[in-house]
Amino acid sequence: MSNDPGLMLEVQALYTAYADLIDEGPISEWPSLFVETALYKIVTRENLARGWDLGLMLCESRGGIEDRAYAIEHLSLTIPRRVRHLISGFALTTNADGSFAVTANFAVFETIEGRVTTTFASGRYRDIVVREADGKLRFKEKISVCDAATINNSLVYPL
Amino acid sequence: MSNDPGLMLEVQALYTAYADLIDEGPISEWPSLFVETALYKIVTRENLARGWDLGLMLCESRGGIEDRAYAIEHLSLTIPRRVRHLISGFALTTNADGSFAVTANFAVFETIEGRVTTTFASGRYRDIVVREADGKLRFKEKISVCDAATINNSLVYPL
Amino acid sequence: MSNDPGLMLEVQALYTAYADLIDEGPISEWPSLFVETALYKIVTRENLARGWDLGLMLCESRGGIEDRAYAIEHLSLTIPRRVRHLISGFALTTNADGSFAVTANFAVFETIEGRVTTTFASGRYRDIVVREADGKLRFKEKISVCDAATINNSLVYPL
Amino acid sequence: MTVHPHKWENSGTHRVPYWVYTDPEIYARELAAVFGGKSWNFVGLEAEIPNPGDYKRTAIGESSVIVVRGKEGEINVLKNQCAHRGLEVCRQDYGATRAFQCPYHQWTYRLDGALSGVPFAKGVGGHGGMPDDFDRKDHGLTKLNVTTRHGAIFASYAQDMQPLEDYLGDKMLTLFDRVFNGKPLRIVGVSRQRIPSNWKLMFENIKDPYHASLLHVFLVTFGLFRVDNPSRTEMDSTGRHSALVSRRSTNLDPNAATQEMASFREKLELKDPRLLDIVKEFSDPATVVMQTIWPNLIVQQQANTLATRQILPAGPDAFDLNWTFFGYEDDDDAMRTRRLRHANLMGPAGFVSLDDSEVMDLAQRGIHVDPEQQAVVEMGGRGREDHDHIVTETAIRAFYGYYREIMGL
Amino acid sequence: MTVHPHKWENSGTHRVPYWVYTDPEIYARELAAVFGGKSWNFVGLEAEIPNPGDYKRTAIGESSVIVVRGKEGEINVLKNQCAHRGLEVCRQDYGATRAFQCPYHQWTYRLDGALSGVPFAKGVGGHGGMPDDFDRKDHGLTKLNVTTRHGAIFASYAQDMQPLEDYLGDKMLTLFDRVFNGKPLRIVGVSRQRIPSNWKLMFENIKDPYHASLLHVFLVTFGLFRVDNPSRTEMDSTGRHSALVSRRSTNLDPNAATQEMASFREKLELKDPRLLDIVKEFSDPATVVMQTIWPNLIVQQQANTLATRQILPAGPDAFDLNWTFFGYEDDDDAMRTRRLRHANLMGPAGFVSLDDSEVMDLAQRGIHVDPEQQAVVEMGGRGREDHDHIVTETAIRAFYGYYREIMGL
Amino acid sequence: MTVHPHKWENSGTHRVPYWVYTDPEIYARELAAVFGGKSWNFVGLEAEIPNPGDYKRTAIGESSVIVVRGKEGEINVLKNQCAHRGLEVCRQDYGATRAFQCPYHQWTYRLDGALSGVPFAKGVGGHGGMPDDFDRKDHGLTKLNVTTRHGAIFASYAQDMQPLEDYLGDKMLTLFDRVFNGKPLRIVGVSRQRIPSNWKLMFENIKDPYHASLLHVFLVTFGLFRVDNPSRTEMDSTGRHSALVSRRSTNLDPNAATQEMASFREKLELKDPRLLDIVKEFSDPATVVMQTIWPNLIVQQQANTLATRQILPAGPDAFDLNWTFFGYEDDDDAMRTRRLRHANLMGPAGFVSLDDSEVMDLAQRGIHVDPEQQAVVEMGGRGREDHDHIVTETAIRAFYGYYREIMGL
Ligand code: FES
Ligand code: FES
Ligand code: FES
Ligand SMILES: [Fe+3]
Ligand SMILES: [Fe+3]
Ligand SMILES: [Fe+3]
Repeated sequence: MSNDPGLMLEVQALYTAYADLIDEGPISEWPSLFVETALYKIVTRENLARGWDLGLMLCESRGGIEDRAYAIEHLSLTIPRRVRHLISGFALTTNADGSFAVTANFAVFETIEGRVTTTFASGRYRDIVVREADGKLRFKEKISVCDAATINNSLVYPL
Repeated sequence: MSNDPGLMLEVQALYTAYADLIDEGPISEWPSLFVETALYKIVTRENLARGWDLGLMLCESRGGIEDRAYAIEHLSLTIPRRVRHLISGFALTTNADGSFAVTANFAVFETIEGRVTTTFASGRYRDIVVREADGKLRFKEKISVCDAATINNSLVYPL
Repeated sequence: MSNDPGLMLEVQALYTAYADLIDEGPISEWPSLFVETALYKIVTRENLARGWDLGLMLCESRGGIEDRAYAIEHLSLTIPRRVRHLISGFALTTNADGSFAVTANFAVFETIEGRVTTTFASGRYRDIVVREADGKLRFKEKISVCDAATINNSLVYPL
Repeated sequence: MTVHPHKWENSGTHRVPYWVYTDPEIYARELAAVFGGKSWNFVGLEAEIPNPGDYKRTAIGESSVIVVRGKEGEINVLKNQCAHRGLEVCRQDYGATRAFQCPYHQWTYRLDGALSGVPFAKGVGGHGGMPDDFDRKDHGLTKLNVTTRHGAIFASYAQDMQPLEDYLGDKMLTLFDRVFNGKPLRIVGVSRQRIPSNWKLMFENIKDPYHASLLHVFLVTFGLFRVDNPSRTEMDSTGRHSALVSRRSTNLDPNAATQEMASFREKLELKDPRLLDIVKEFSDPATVVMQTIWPNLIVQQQANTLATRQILPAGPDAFDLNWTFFGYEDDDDAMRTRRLRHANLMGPAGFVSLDDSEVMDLAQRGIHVDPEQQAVVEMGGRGREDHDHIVTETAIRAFYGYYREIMGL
Repeated sequence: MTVHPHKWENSGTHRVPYWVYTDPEIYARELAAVFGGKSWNFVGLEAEIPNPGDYKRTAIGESSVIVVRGKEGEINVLKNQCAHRGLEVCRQDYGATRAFQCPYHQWTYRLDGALSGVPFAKGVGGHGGMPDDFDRKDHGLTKLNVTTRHGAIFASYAQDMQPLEDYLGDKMLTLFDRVFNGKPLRIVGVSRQRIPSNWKLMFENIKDPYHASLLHVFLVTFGLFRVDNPSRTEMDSTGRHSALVSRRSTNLDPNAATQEMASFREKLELKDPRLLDIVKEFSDPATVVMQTIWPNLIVQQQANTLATRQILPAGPDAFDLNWTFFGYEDDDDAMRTRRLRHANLMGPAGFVSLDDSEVMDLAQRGIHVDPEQQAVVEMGGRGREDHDHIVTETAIRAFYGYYREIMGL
Repeated sequence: MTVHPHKWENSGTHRVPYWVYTDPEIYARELAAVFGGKSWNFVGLEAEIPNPGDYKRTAIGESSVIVVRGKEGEINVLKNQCAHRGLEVCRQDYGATRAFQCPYHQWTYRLDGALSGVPFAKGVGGHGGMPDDFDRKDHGLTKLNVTTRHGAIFASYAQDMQPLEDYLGDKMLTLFDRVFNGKPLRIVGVSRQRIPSNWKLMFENIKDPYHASLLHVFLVTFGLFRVDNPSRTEMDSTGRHSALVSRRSTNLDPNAATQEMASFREKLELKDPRLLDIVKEFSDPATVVMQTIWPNLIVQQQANTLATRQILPAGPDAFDLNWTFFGYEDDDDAMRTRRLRHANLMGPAGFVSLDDSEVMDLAQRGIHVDPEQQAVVEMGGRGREDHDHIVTETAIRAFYGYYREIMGL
């Protein structure tokens, strides 16, 4: 467990950027938080527990993440909505290769236009964060584990 | 983006005091977290997006904030309730004038006496924090942006 | 109010471990976060306000906490579920005896197998944390104050 | 749970059975007879949709409708239900568009609801398509009957409606024109509340002026409203509409009416008095006018805050209250700022209206304690005539007179 | 969704049709016939409201009521519905007051429900006011029929109730007086659960003592309860009330009954044994007495934890269970601490009762799988007589005997 | 709220009254007549429960059932309702067990539902126990009628069902066997959605192939599906089942059909093209086959993603959609990876199906705007015959033909 406040602050800033680019936008900049070869995946705890690989979203590169971001903004038919991320309980350990294994809990609230705010999902991040040449921290791997097996209708935005 | 852990801790302490004085009370001390000329405003994302200035609450000075706090405690007829703030995702930048622009996400839960706890609101803080002569950080401007356009009945306490 | 980032980070790590051992398990290791003579208690705000000592859970030693953890895992008949803790708003003060008085807000979400995620409880921690001989921080006293008087059916896991 | 349908026993309206607020059958009939019947439903202000193509989504009763300004600047109100297979064609609360296109199969409707486009109507490569006798003219969005006055928009499912002016009647029209005086309006903002009570309790709250002097400590303490202010309570000839008109008095004996008021605080002063720096803006002496217009509108003028409150029922136990705060185009900056400040009195966090939303919550819960009991509505007697004071519930009695007629109760 | 009303086919009660737990019509009739009928509903303990003016808010069936100690120390139970326009006049779960004042128009009620104040009753400056023939005496808060015994409070909508003692009958009265023995009570605390099952399943859970030896691994493992403990199952003459009485045995063959128990762990020991340091506090040999009193009370004595459990139905699919843990004024510190420790067995997180709330959740869901099926309630035969053991469901059969009578099923 | 029961006026099915999607009475009849009637309900894939004792929990209509592989490898479908007092004996979504033991009194059932254990059946120490004539044979878990084909499992409440092959009919059987070709299946994963619309709208969505070319910008943009692709729409003889079969064309004039499509983007290219690297895996030229099987199954083959979609109604206004993505045991690593990638098209976040779940939400809301209106289902005429193209709603008309028969509407 790291107890370097500066590093933890920097890591938390990455997660804040992650949430803000989804919650406040622009979603088009959200992919910039991932490394070129990043893996992004949303899984349900059920599939994880049953040993099934299916992801609700699966992106195997930043390009794939950009495709998803583009589709959300330009291709999908969606009822306008806004999501809001609350994230707490960061734990950080340093891997042999110098990358950081980071976990945290999340709760996501959804507000669909004309409706009230609801609890959309809770779950856990199991991520790998690396520092790239430009000195910036980015996600090498981000796995969002959703506690519920059932999604309330559509999963429009990343968790 | 600041990466001064001490400063961030100090700022977060201000938000903790803000939440605690609303959630645990005494609400009468809540105004002390604002500067004399502070602006406090609760707006819905809808009004913001439509370019309408209306606030659900609007206080243009600490005095106005004290009037609100007094009314909540002594003048309004309310069904007894308690709110609970969860706040995460702090981002801090320093403005030219040395003040700090701070954003964060919030979720507020409401528990009305005799009823169960519900998700009351989610949203975003868009604030300006300054350090005053006494060395304390205070809100110069606090804008709580509520994600939902519809409030679940009464908005008794500040968000 | 402490403004030692290193200490605050260490304290928050204790709370993260607390939440993770409940949310992700193994619950059998959860008692290791408490000192031998620890007091663990879940109370409702109602009982607190009415001056009644009743706890929804009451453990007067680490042994008692281990009994509770064992019962949850091996003795109780429960419908499988997962809880998820979000914790924010840490405030830390140092007591005369060198122990730390820590408060924070929590929200707990529940996901019962085959059902959707719901807001289970919100409330407040009123704790005493101490550093033991092995240099580790542990709970000497942990009081979880639940905002609602009514529990949504069963309180299986600690708050 | 009603084993046999409810019957309103007594002949008068000074007793109101509580099941009119709880019975699902009664509520279903209200949707048809009150909101779906011969009534002018308020749907918004022209200033919300100033330009051709501007639209807003709202509802009449529980039915979603689109209010849109047409190419020629006229206003159309359309049922938000695709003529093909029923989708809400409009999925936003507001916006601007050239046409409404249903996302499912892209049937496209003009701003007047006429069906202008049906993809593949003639098939593709000789395959499929709509039947030859399919006529787009028969498949537009249902258009409601619309009328406007001085910037306020009303719609009705009934085509044979009397003119709004006759619908309001002289007395109510005069008061309506007091605020809607023809000057261009300016939107200050909207707020929306989901209130857990029956929609009729919102009307009763306004039609019962005397509660204000007892419930609203804030109002009374700062002399914005007192039962001993010179005032009157008026209805139209049918009793469905009503108005409270009151004048703020300069120096009243603080002990007169307020002595009956539990929580009166004489000494109170605002730390930021700008909240109540009020200027006279209407020619008449009235300082407060609260008008209720059947079946879903409240027009509020209190201090310098002007607002419409639209009532949208949501089952017997809840309704949405949509507030639209407004001013006039020619408001100067001081007045614009003033209206924003005075808005603190109203809405879900209003120093005044907060008391009302809480009270309505308590009312619906209390009514459920025993729906076979009845309200005692006898302040100011048992009649339904106008009064030159506000120590009366006459407007509520008048309201239920018309209600019983419409509902056949 | 029931197209035609349900009918209970067989004549006995050893088969219970599942629609009694799901049908909204049945539930509506229960509110009237069971809770609103000739029954003494438990509403609390005197110790909760020791002084004049002390009150608590609770409910009978789904109807909110106020339980308040009057000026002379007497106890009043009042419908929580303002006589004016229906508000819940009491909006707090508990408190102390001199009078109940409705916030809306400040009608004020004395602690006995009598209407003592009506603002502006005579009008203001000659304007308005209530009709001359308006008599405050006719407009108080509805007062229920109340009785108490040794600190327990019961109320009824029926005025012509038999005395509580006769209502309980000798056998039940004796057991009731065992815990409510006249010694002043001391409140330890309350806990409240919203349980997602029909209210009758809570009674069945207690009236079925044998489940304890199978479901409650904790109980059995620590010998707090075993099916082979000397025990008996008793009812009053009507079958509506019942009691399980059991005695903890010193050394029983662990293989006797427990062998049938899937998850028995002989070796288990508590790391903190104080949880179960039990002292004998009643003169008789019984160590566990669980009594159910029609229509909404369970009296629990298990180890040194004493509690009332009040049942508040909330629709066919849910009920609130309000636990009030108590002791005696003369408990010494050791006993006070002990009661707090033993409370770990009960409530929403109880080492024992947690199993029950989970099981009731599963029961209601399972029942919905096919409401046209029926429960098989034949353990210990098909009769409804007392048994000198607990390997029986006789108390459930007796309960439904009385239930069918009351419900006309 | 329906005062008198609804009646389907016109004789055809080219107009569908909206109350079939909203009326609770209609819904209740559907549970009995459609899901509880003479239908083969899909309940899962054998590959989900490969070994004896493996089980999953699912539902037919709203009724929870257990699908479990028995000792001999056979498959049993059991009502999830304890024969004693009704608990859900299975409280997990999946698992493996030797027997099902109800937690309440530990009645134990074999994997075929037979009741194998009843604790204390003979009493304890001569006390209590079940009546002598109690026969465990009469108290098992209700066993449903089960059939399987090539790894797919179906169950029915009706015992006198025709064989699945006849139930499907030749045309549908051939297409069913195309994907379920007898090769061992491999589960890729499951996803579950709670969709806020009536269950029938899910079938309409699939039975209406032409929406895809208009709604799904993603599909069309990348040429995965176009209305001008060679395709056909087929039904079985009853009209209850249907299939869309389409072939992806190499070079089509982009302006042909797409010109009618509002949001077509010709130039678009994926940054990570692996998402759509598709390989041909079936012998026939078809690239998309979407089959709907009465009353609750959709079989999807799109690109290299194969899935069953099970429909579980949850009241008139909602249903759960359970997706099971699968492949074949003999898939090589490349294909396994490919199926995971293509799964991005489907499920709650699917590049394609996301549009559909949003549209269904809008449909249910729009339908509620006026349930007395009706859908116009006339694309491709008013008949119910097969079409050698997909510019048609014929499969919807055919569906409602059978639906009216079954429902007696
Ligand atoms: S439903 Fe609107 S176009 Fe088909
Ligand atoms: S409603 Fe209680 S005083 Fe008017
Ligand atoms: S209810 Fe299943 S064993 Fe008793
Ligand atoms: Fe008011
Ligand atoms: Fe039990
Ligand atoms: Fe589609």
